[in-house]
Amino acid sequence: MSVLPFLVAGWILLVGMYGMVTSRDLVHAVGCLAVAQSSTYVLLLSVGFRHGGTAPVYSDIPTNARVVDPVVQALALTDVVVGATVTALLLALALQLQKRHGTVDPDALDGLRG
Amino acid sequence: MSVVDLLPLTVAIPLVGAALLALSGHWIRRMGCDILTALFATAQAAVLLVLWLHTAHGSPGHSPASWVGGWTPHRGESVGIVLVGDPVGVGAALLAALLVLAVVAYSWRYFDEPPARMPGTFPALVLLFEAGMCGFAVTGDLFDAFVFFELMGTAAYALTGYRVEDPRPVQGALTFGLVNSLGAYCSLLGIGLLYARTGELGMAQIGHALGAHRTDLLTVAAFVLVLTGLLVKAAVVPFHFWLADAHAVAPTPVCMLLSGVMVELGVYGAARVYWTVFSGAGGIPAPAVRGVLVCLGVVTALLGAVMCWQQRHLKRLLAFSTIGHVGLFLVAAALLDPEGAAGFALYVAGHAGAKAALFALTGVLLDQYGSVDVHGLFGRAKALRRSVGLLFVAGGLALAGLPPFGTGLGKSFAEHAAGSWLPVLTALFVVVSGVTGGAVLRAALRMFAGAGRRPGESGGPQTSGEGEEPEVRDPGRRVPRTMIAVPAVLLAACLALGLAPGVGGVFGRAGALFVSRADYQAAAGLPGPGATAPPPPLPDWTTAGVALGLLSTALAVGLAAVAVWGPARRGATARAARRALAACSRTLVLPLRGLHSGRLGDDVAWLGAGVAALLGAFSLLR
Amino acid sequence: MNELVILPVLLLLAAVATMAALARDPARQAVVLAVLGMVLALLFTLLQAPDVALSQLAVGTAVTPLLILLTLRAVRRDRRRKQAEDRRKS
Amino acid sequence: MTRRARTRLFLAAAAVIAAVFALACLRLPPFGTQTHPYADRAVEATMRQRTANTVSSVNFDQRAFDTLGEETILFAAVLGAVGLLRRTADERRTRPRPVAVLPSTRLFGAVMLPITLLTGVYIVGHGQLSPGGGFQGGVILATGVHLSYLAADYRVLDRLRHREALDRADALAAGTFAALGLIGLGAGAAYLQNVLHLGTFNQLVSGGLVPYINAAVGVEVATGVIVILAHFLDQTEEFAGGGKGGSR
Repeated sequence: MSVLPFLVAGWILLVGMYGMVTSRDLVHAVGCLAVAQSSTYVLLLSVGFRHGGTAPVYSDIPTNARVVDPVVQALALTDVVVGATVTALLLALALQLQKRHGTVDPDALDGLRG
Repeated sequence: MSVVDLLPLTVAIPLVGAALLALSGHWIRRMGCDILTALFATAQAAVLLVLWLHTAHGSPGHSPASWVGGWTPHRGESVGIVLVGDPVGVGAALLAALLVLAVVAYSWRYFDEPPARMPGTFPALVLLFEAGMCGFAVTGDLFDAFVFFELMGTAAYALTGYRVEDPRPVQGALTFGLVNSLGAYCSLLGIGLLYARTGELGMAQIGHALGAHRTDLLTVAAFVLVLTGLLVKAAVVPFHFWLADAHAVAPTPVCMLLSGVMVELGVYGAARVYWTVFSGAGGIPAPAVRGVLVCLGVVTALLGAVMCWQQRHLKRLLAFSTIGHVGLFLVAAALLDPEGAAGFALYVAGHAGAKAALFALTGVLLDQYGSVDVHGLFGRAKALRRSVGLLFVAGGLALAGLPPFGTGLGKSFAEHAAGSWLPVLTALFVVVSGVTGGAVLRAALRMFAGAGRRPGESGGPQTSGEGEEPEVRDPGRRVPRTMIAVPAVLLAACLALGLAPGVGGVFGRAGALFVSRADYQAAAGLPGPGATAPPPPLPDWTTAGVALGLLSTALAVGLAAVAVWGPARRGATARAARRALAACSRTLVLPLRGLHSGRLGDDVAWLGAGVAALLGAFSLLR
Repeated sequence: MNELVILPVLLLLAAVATMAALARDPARQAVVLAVLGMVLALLFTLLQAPDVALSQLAVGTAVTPLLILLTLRAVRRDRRRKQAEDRRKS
Repeated sequence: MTRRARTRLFLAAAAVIAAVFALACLRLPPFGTQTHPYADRAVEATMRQRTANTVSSVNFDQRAFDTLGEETILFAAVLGAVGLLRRTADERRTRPRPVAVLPSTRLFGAVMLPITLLTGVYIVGHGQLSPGGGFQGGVILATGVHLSYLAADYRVLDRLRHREALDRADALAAGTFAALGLIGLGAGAAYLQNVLHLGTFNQLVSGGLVPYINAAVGVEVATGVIVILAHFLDQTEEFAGGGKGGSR
């Protein structure tokens, strides 16, 4: 149990990468990138967890309560935003690729080689 | 408040500029957008110049630093983010700012047809790109570095794919975005591992806290993962596949920024992270880092040079020459000594001028002839021989390291440092700069002079530069003056960098501070010994440096001449040489070119292989 | 009590992530991604991170899958149009 | 590389990565450890800054520079997506067909729209006190607006979202965040320094600069997400033509 969350994070990264390697559709590859990214949230929040800690919001708990790490939560929050925006941008590119190239299959694109 | 408190402004100025452009672009039209962009780019460059003058000529004690939000440390501990103003960091930001200024001037009349509803989009993205690069260069906090790394990336993907009318930029930008983002997420995982071990995010603080632990597989995994994103950005083999695809197709002004400074920031980041985080107790031992990274650098440099020689697509040729030079930069930075760091910094600065100028001149060709294919342009650019041709040759010579260009001086520093560690590395510097410079000269001879035979069609996978969508709609127009003036100024700057007295002293000091862990820790508020003894200033030019610079230039000229006029030579020896070359090309070069398939799956698989190889190497050598 | 639930949620997360990466059809993948977003939000709640859970719920289950579905719809529309053009030509 | 060779290369690499990563995880402090030095300092600083939600304090005060970068990424992505999905010269705009909507759906939308918008505003507004904040509330606001797509049809939504105004609001909010930081410099302190009156702990206006930055982020996220969604919707509804058809 004490290492399982970290192992799960590593596993998610690798399956996300596997999806990208074998992808036949660039929209699908963007989705796999989003999967790979969720590994970072899992790792960060698991690192910040504290046994017996509550959420670090002091509006309804005493100010001396034991809380989990707020810093990693802030980092994960930033990370979520970054991931969403990058995904949107990449999807816009994939969409344009279909319109210009007529395909989103990475193995059918031969414009750039050698 | 002191001068160093201007550091956060290096992010805020371009950001406010971009917001104003997006806000008012609709009303102030093209001209207004250009003026506004120029204004903010100038302000940014001015601020960085002030900061650089403040930091480069020495301040008492340690390098200056600024805590954003005023969260100054209390007994070495803080909750805020520190920006460190050491000469190399501020210098990197200054280089980015100057190059952006050049790009703004260059694209003043570049895109004739901005998208109707939003003339401010392109310059706004350029300013955001600048904010990302400057923030990344000066931050002293690992997570903050990730954020600015992503900002740099996001703006760069959008800029690369900006010409949606042409299918290839979109493809290049998408691969660029996917691979770089994946690399960045690997870095973030590494940052998470470091946070778990040390409970800190500041680079100096993590480095300090690592000292309480032994070097184990966790340290190795964190180091390799953090390095992955940076090496992807730096396009080091085998993480380099995206680069040529993106640089070959991006709009010319964007190419200037990508090749001139963004890629080099990857090497800078890797070196910075090593020195501040992993160079002390509980980090990664120096011999392992030196061995592995110098090896990677050598492979990258050789691959870049070989692939560069093979290209007929001019932008792709320049892109592979960037890979070759990045290999040299990595070797210089990975020597882990002050002279190597000084050489790295100076070489990058000189290379930025030369490479940006060459891309800018390629933009002129694209503007005039609607093609960047060397074979297609054979002899067609004669009319531009006097202006563009001469500058192009000068750029090629600068790339080859001809004294007194700044590239030559940087190369001589790096060469000297590398040669005193392993003499054979001197040859690497000469060969790689010679081959890449030679490829540029060969292209110049063919395009501007129509020299030699018209090159025939070769087999194998390749990207021709035909059928490019012109970036401007009016191919018959005269070359705008700024499009010639900007590359001329860039080359002049490269020359000035090599001729200015005392360059060796300034860069020698910058290099020494860059590799001084004590200085960085003191700047970040940790108790410690602080300033180190000032290093002996490096000599500006040495006989050996000049001789090696001339040697690599001679190699470049010779290679170009042989390539252009060689095929027409008669005689048994010439025939035998041609046969040998053809055999060599079949067995070695063709498979190598085949690997550059431009396919996403291959790129990601190689990324995984690279991470695995680095993990294996550092686990064994730790 | 919370911490006992974390274990099965983690295993569920690993399974859903694997499904999302292996789903070959992008439209199906979008749906699995929405489920993945929900599982992540659940895990974050258990890890006492309501802020992150909330944004993950908004982004992971709503915005990202929606964007993917919209992209697919535009891609399919474009594909149909190109096929129609090809047929007209031939 | 053939697809099979590529997959094999990756699987071999993945095996090595998995092995080293797993061994590295064994060296991590166990899950749920009590030692979090940075966290303890951050909580202490939060109390001094009188911000009840520690995460908001870290995001908008202690590490506000990260958030500035993050919002800039959002801004860049919005600009980039708008630029990439622009109507090119070879595309023409078609009017979408009006779609019949069931009365019950319309009622659902009419009821849900104000509720979601209110929830969004509440979540933005209470960011410094309770879980939530500019980002989460902004996304909810943006999604709320798109409920009208379900409820009515695309043309209603189009009227609801004034493109140029939203674009500009997004830029304005991004610029405001950067400019708010200058208050600190102007007051002779550091950039983004929280020099405003801190207020009372656990009150709506507490934490000094935090609620203002929070509001700017809320506006930026809401408008940014709406603009992005709008451009993607356009692609499915409006544009036809363009492209060269097939690869070259």
